[in-house]
Amino acid sequence: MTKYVAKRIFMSVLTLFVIIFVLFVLIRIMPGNPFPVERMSAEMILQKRAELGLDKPILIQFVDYMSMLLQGSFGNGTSLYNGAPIKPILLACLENSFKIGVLSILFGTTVGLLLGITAALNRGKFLDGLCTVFSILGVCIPSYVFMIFLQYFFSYKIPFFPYFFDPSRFLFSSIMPSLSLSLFTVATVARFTRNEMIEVMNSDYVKLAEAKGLYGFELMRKHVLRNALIPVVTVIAPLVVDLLTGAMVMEKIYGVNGVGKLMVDAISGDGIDYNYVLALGIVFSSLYIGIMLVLDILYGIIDPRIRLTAKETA
Amino acid sequence: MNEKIILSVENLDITFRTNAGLVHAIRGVDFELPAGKTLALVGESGSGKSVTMKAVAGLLDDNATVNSGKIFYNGLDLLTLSKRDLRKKINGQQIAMVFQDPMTSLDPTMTIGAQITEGMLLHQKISATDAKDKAVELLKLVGLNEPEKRVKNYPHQLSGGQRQRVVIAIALSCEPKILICDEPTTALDVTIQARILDLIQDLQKKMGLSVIYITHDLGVVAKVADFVNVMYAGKIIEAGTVDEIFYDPRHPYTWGLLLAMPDLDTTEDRLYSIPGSPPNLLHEPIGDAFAARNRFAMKIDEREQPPMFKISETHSAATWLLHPDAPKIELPRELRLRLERARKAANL
Amino acid sequence: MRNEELGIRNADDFEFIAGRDLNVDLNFASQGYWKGVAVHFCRNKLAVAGVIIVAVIMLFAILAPIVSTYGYQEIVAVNVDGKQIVAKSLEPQFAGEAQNLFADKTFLFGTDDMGRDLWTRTWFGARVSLLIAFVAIFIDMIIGMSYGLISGYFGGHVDNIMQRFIEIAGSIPTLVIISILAIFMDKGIGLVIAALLVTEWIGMSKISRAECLKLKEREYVLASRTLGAGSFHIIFKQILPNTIGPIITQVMFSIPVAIFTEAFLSFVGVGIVLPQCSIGSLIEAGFNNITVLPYQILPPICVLALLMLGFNLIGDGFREALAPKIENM
Amino acid sequence: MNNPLLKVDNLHQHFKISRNFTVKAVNGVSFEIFPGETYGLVGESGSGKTTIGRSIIRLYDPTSGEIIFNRSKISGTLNNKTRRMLRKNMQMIFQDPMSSLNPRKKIGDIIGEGLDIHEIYSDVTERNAIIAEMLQKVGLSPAHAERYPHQFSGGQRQRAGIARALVMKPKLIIADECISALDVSIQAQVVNLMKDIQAETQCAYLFIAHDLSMVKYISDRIGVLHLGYLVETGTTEEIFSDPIHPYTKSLLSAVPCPNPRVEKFRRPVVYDSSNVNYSAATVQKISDTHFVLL
Repeated sequence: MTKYVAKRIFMSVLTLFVIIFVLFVLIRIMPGNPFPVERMSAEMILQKRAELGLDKPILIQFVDYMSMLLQGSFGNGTSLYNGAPIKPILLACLENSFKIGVLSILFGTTVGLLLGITAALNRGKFLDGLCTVFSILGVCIPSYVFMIFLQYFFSYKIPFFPYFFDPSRFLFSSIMPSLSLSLFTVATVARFTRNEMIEVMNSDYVKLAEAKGLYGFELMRKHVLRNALIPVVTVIAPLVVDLLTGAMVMEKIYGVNGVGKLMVDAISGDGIDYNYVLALGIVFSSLYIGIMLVLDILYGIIDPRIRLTAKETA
Repeated sequence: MNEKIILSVENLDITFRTNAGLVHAIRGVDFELPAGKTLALVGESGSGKSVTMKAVAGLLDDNATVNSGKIFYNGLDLLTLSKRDLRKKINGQQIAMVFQDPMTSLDPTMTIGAQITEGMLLHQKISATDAKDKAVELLKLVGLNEPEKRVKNYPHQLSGGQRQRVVIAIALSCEPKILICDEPTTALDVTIQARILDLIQDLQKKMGLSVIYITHDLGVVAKVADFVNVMYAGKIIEAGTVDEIFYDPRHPYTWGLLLAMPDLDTTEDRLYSIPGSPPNLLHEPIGDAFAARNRFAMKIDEREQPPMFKISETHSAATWLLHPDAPKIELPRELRLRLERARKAANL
Repeated sequence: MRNEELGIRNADDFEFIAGRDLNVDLNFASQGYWKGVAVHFCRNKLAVAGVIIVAVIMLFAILAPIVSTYGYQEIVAVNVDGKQIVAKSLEPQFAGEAQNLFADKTFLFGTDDMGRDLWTRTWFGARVSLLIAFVAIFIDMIIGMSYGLISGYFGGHVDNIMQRFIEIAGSIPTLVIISILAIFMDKGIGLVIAALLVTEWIGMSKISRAECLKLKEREYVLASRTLGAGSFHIIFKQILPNTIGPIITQVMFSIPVAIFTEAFLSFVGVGIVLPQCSIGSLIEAGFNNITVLPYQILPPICVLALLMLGFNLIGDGFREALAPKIENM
Repeated sequence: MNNPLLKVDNLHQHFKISRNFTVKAVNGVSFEIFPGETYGLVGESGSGKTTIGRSIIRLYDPTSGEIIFNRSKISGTLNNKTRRMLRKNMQMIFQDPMSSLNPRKKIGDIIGEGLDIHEIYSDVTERNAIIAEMLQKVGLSPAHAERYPHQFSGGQRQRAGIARALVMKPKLIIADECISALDVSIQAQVVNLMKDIQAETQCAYLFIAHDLSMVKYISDRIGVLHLGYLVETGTTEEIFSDPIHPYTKSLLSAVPCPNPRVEKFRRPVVYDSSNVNYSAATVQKISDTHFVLL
């Protein structure tokens, strides 16, 4: 098990390193000029380049950047446009996004699991049909359609919830954003759970457990749920990533100052702020790889087939 | 027969819903199992032998419908019981089952020990430590080495033969009266197969079990069975004691089955074989389902299903050849020689 | 037993059937593969509904912009003397007041805030979105399939290297990839297609590799090798036809993802640029006016939702038709 | 005796699983097959019998040892001429009738694949005629050429598999557990078909199986495999009436005999394989044809 975890951690760090390197190189070698040309003279640009170390060979720039990154700052730590430091802004945005994200993941998986289990237990009956229709709609209709409608009806027509996100009333104002963001998670988890449950319920070992005399809740608890839920862990990782994408739209609609909005601002404005793109790229990738790593290890812990490899016990 | 009948199945009829349509898998099956004896249900894949036994154990899949029939266990019709009562009173304690594939019939996330003690803790007033001791004892009984260590193992840490022993230990854990073995050895090597069969026979003697074997291997049947029922296309087509089936078979299909497996003295140039392939029960045949492959098929076979003709108190077969008006046929030469040889070897 | 008891009436009952050749086995089991899939698919009402939805929308997307009165760029406005005038596009000399018309006889979906016919623009947008999705997913399918088949078939070091690459490429969040692309490319259709190309092929290649690994150990592939077939023949003649089913399913699920990605990119402002339009850009325009002119957002959002629903239903139907084991015996 | 058709000499087949784990599936196996005879290879699962078949037909590259087939060396790197000869003259019948036919191809095209690859026919009419004749030979109807494998039962498919091998008119057919996945009543059909074909074409079989009674019935000579070693080989008569190796004895004793009065009193001989070390054993000659690894 320790070997498994160590191997996973090593692979994740390596992957992250490669990604940072690729991001860095891509951003540095790209054509065009990283500065708003119309507002700067040629000397200013040259001066600025030297100041930022952009005239050095690319590998040395990378080593410099990495050492700064390890000390906890993103390169020279400022926006190319307004010179504002990146880190505090990023941290503040990250906090908002993170809170809403965690809320919607928690809500999404819980409700999704419940729906999926209900559907599987009532297979072929009305409840199953209802859950299926709901999960199909949830998967098919993009979350931002829900967001727009929820916002229009519950914040505009019936102004119960705040129209825009307000960090000072965090819990109340994040209900709508996180709810609409979690619908896709609910639907996906529900659908996957249902199919896994049905497959497990048809398996030989559940038949054997029934032959032992187990039935109803006992059977579900001891044999079906455990085996069906282990694979569900694997769909959560990609869902978290989808959440990041969804967050971009959600933050635009609800006016949340989050990392998604930061990224949109960095790429959709007149020019592109490379320092931001790089910093955000690193943050997104680390988040993703970190979550994958945690889920991988979690998977190893709950599944004895990985926890105890044949070699260790033979 | 004056033994006590522990299990009797009457006119069982089952259909399955499949994507392709309704499959009439069991078309009226009757048999009896005397207490303490071994019954073998023989037939090829798709003949309905596993489905029949799943019906007996109350483990039919959701898409199966029992159209008619009764399954009496000690006078109690199991088909009238609710699923809850069936699990609570019958499964495990009265009727236990060993499945075909040892690789998939154990829960991968649970230790061997937990899976064995589960049934005991459910049905018997027994403490967890006592149950664990008993699990170790059971593993010893089924011949697994280092049972104390094995109870802590997970299924993936055992080999196929070891897993099948665990499955047998699970089946025996609540001291059932009837043990149903669904092809318990097909997934295993011959040498292990022989040991598992011996094991089940020894346990049967020790515990007074009644055993039903589902198999297509006549070697296995010869070794373990007291009574044999041959199934074809969802029906029992010949039933008798093991001696009657092996030394005096009457149904052409049984002939084919017997001769398809050469004994160690077979020297004939050709094996006697049944031509063609089994029918697809999606399109239920009219008349005798075996007619299309029967060298001795008569015109009536195409119109009407043969009833079970009684040959002796214990022996009967469903073929029109046994009808008093049917022409007498000469047994195929291979069969005659084979039966003579078999009788001689058995000193009959 | 007597005859009457058994109900036997025919005189020839106990004659052997003559003239049969038992050695030719004419028994057969089931229908052909694709026919079975088709039958199963058609029996699935939801899947058929999906096909109808997608077909209708595609029909409109192809025909509506051709037959409608106004072009997608044409601006309808009222000039000073209250007469309706039409301009080919935004022209500086254009004088008059743009109408914000709610649905009437000439404008089924109304007009947008510039006075352009929403009916035409919606279907034109759907056409752009569908085109982007089809082109991108088709290329993805080719790339992903070849990559997966090669990686799976040759195995060993080739597979190892190719899989490490996928692992790393797959660990970069889509958003990061898009932002890098946004640095290199101008906004517009090209960017959206590029983003889809970079991200969606990975799923395809994973599926075809998994299928290939499973299939290459099948005995018919071994049989082909013992007959002397080369790698090319085995990959394309033996393995590929058997991966088509899962790949089609994946394509059906990827198309809505592509449509969604386009809509999402255009919505956040890095996708389609005006006066071009797509579903996403129409939703964005509608969203900006939602409190004033809420009807504007309805048509594109409905088309988007219906398209995604339709393709997902088709995908589901395919998946179930190809793997009918869940409902089977 | 005439020249052997196939001579396997000291064949080793190892598979490297990871840096420090190698599976030694076959260890120094030697045997010969003469034209027109059937050599049975028996052993339990994991004994290496399937691996031997696949190494001989070069689905695997043998780790070491020499294989001579039809007077050419077919181990090591193959040149084009030898490869062509091997692919034409040695064919295989597979175990699982459900997976041995490509579900997307018509039966006719499956049988004709070898013809297509080696361009054995002059025109399409000739090709179709060969296929139709082959179908008839294996008890199917020429009309079946247009059907897909899904439309057949297990026995029919196995016959199509035999037709695919036969169409090349091979000198040696490796039958890898080709009846063990079939229903009992179908096994006899297939074995009869194989015997008929041998009588007609004089091809040799390497019959790989775990079912000793069928091996005894069909084989002229038998090799017994255990843990990748050939522990005993001899004529069928020698193996069955005079088994020397304890493993052979245990295997023979475990064969179920379809005769209840006899079978009920037989007890299998137990062979404890946990401490055996075959690598130290040497081959003992019992007779010209009978060898034991002791």
